[in-house]
Amino acid sequence: MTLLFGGFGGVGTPPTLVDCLIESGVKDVRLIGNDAGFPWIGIGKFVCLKRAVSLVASHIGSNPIAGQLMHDGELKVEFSPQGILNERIRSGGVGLNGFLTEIGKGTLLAENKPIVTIDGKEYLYEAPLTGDIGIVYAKKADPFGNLVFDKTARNNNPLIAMAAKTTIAEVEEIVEWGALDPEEIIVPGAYINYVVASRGINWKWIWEIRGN
Amino acid sequence: MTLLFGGFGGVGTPPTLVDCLIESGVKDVRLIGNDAGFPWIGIGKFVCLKRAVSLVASHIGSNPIAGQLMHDGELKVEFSPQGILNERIRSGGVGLNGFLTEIGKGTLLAENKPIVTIDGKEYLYEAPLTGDIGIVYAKKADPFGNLVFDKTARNNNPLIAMAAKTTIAEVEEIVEWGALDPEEIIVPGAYINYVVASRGINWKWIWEIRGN
Amino acid sequence: MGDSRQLIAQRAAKEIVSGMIVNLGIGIPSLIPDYLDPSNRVFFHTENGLLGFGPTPAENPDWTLSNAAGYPVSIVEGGIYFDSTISFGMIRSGRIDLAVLGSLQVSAAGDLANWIVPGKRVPGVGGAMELAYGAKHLIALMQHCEKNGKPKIVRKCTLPLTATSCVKRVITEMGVFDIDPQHGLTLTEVMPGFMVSDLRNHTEADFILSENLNGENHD
Amino acid sequence: MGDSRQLIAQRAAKEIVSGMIVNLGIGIPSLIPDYLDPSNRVFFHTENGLLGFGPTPAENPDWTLSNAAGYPVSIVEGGIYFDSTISFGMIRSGRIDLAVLGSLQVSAAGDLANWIVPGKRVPGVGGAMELAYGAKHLIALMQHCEKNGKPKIVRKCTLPLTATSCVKRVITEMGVFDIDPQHGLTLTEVMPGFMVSDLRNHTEADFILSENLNGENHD
Repeated sequence: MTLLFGGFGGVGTPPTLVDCLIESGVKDVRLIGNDAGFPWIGIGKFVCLKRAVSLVASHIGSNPIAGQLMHDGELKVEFSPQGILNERIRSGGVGLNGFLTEIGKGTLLAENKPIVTIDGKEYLYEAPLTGDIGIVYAKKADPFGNLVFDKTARNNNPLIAMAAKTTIAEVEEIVEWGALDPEEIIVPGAYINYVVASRGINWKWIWEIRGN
Repeated sequence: MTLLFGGFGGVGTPPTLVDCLIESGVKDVRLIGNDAGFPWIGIGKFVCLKRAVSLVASHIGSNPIAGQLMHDGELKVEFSPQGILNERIRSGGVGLNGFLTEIGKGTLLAENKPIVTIDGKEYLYEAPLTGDIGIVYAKKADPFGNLVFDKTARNNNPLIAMAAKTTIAEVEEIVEWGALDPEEIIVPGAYINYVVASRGINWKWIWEIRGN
Repeated sequence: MGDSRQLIAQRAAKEIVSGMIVNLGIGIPSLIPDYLDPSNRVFFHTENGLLGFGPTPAENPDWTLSNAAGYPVSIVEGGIYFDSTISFGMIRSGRIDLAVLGSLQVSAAGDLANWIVPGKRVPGVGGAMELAYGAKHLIALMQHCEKNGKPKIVRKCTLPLTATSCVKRVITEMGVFDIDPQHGLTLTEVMPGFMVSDLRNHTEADFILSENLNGENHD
Repeated sequence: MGDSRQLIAQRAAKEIVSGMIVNLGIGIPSLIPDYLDPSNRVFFHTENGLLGFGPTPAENPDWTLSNAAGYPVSIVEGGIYFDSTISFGMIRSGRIDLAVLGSLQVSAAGDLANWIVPGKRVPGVGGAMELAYGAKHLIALMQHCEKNGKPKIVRKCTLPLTATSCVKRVITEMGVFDIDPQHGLTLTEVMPGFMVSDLRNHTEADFILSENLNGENHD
């Protein structure tokens, strides 16, 4: 199973759905998301259980255990520049077949990537990313699954929501038909298959532990 | 000069800026936008003056004069499927170098387009579009140029706003710093160079003439 | 014939059930909403950037709330505005349950031609190619023949294609056909007043008869 | 040396003027805001999806309002939230006036290495490659030498690159260098307490002296 997860350093990663994932016993999961969270935050909790076989991410700096698993060959990590990763997920989500970019040319991350020449100039080809299941976190959903987000907890959630075959949204509040302003909805319900109520954040943030 | 214009059938095309364009006397303009408007609506007013040399659009069906100019060789028209056109503008606006798609394969619109083969499968390459000047229409702007839109008058304006070197937003209302909800802003002011107050729609819509 | 257009729209309306996300093309498909049960919760999608539009308001139409043809509409509860990239992302990635498009020709293999008549009409393709590519289910509506009597359901399209192998069902004033890769073109319904022989006479492509076809229409 | 980091940040703060859109990387660049005049209207961009963030609130920090490092911030008037594709679209398309990044090595040609030390730290690249590619102006901050004294301004980077020919200015606790394709590496300022000879001794790459360089620092 390929699982796309929303969130940036755990902010915007759905805590209740991560716990469901852990409780489900699922393993051999191919993960796609911005990062590996922290060992006790976000997707990090799942990664540390060694139940992911691979991760496509922009960095794993905040989760040293993920780094150790990668080093030990227990977790295959593919690094993608952060914005390129977001665009690859978006490309899958909007039904396109990848894109060309100069970002990463001449670096380690260009290795194994197809080179496409257009008008005599070379670009890297970046493949679209999609998944079987997408888990996202939002502030509110209506019964159609329309989503609004909360400040920077939006981050990559709108892209993740579009790119999975089946998307589950964990929300702080489920509201009635017509309760959301149609102008401020970020993700149309057409992309959302299930909505679940959040049980709330059940971890301490790094700044709660270390101070600001 | 390449000019990108927002709007869909004239809805969301900035009326005051189109008049400025006409009054400016500029000619030999390369236009990029969804369509050719109607002869008396939106960009159509400018197109009918024969001051555009080319147009990239998804259709010109609502402007028979544009069709005649194309037929007479006075306006070079490149048709792009509507969503592909939007993505080409977006690709330019977000600093990517075009994308691959299957849309249009095996059709007239695939002619002259580069074919890129990835994993044995052929895709059309769609080039990014950018422009010197972009003109968009929005409901409100604050002094930074943050924009909010009005219902379906949003359409392709957010993409156009990102894809031009210099973008001018025509708005119904200019509001104070802090007057816009940061959650509902659609286009960040970072993309907007100038804001002008609209003098309002100065044409009759087709449904006002023909009835609904 | 205005009447046959209404008949086609009325029949096509039966394809739409509550909960669906539907895109209706210009021409005959735009007549469909008149034949729908208003109690159904159907989300109509329009390319310019709205999912969940309702009828034209009786009073005070608003130019900033319009469909892809530029005519005023309303928005239903749960409807959403978005920009054109989201609108087409939704189409290409298969979030449109049903697209109903007007058509110029449909081939037995489901190829669709509906955007250009060379030398005559060159309006441009609009969103048709993407709807043909991305909609989960695509129904083509058209009058069975051209004004000069020439069949429009053909072995191979002579007009430039919109997309290949995309049409799943064709509805005309004479009948309903399904198209699938295994069985090809299959006549599934004969419209009132017509016989299978009429369809044979006015359809260029070969077709088989559905087992479920009402016997009374056989000759 | 905490002190030299603060000195670098203090000097770098002078690069930021009112009206700029600025992205500050992690490490030394994150210390810069302490040295800015708060009356300046600077829009700070953070990759996770916010343009216009302000200081950490003194009370009631909000986990849904944070910077790319996950720490709480505030939002200024005119600030905007957006998704990560808009965030990086802004970067790649040149809407960031200035990016200030921490660095491991910078070459005389402006090549930047700041994301990986093979065999040691493999945190991943984050947004550095795109900032290096897209920002209108890129300043690299670093302590002049490694702990073992090895120079970090080098002829050719030995660490894996983030991007080539992207750094326009380098600020260390010893001096400020400009890099441009025509003149290469140019020393433009010597920091208090150092002489040009100190910089010659601790810089691997060759450099020329700016005409505007303050004479008193010459040996």
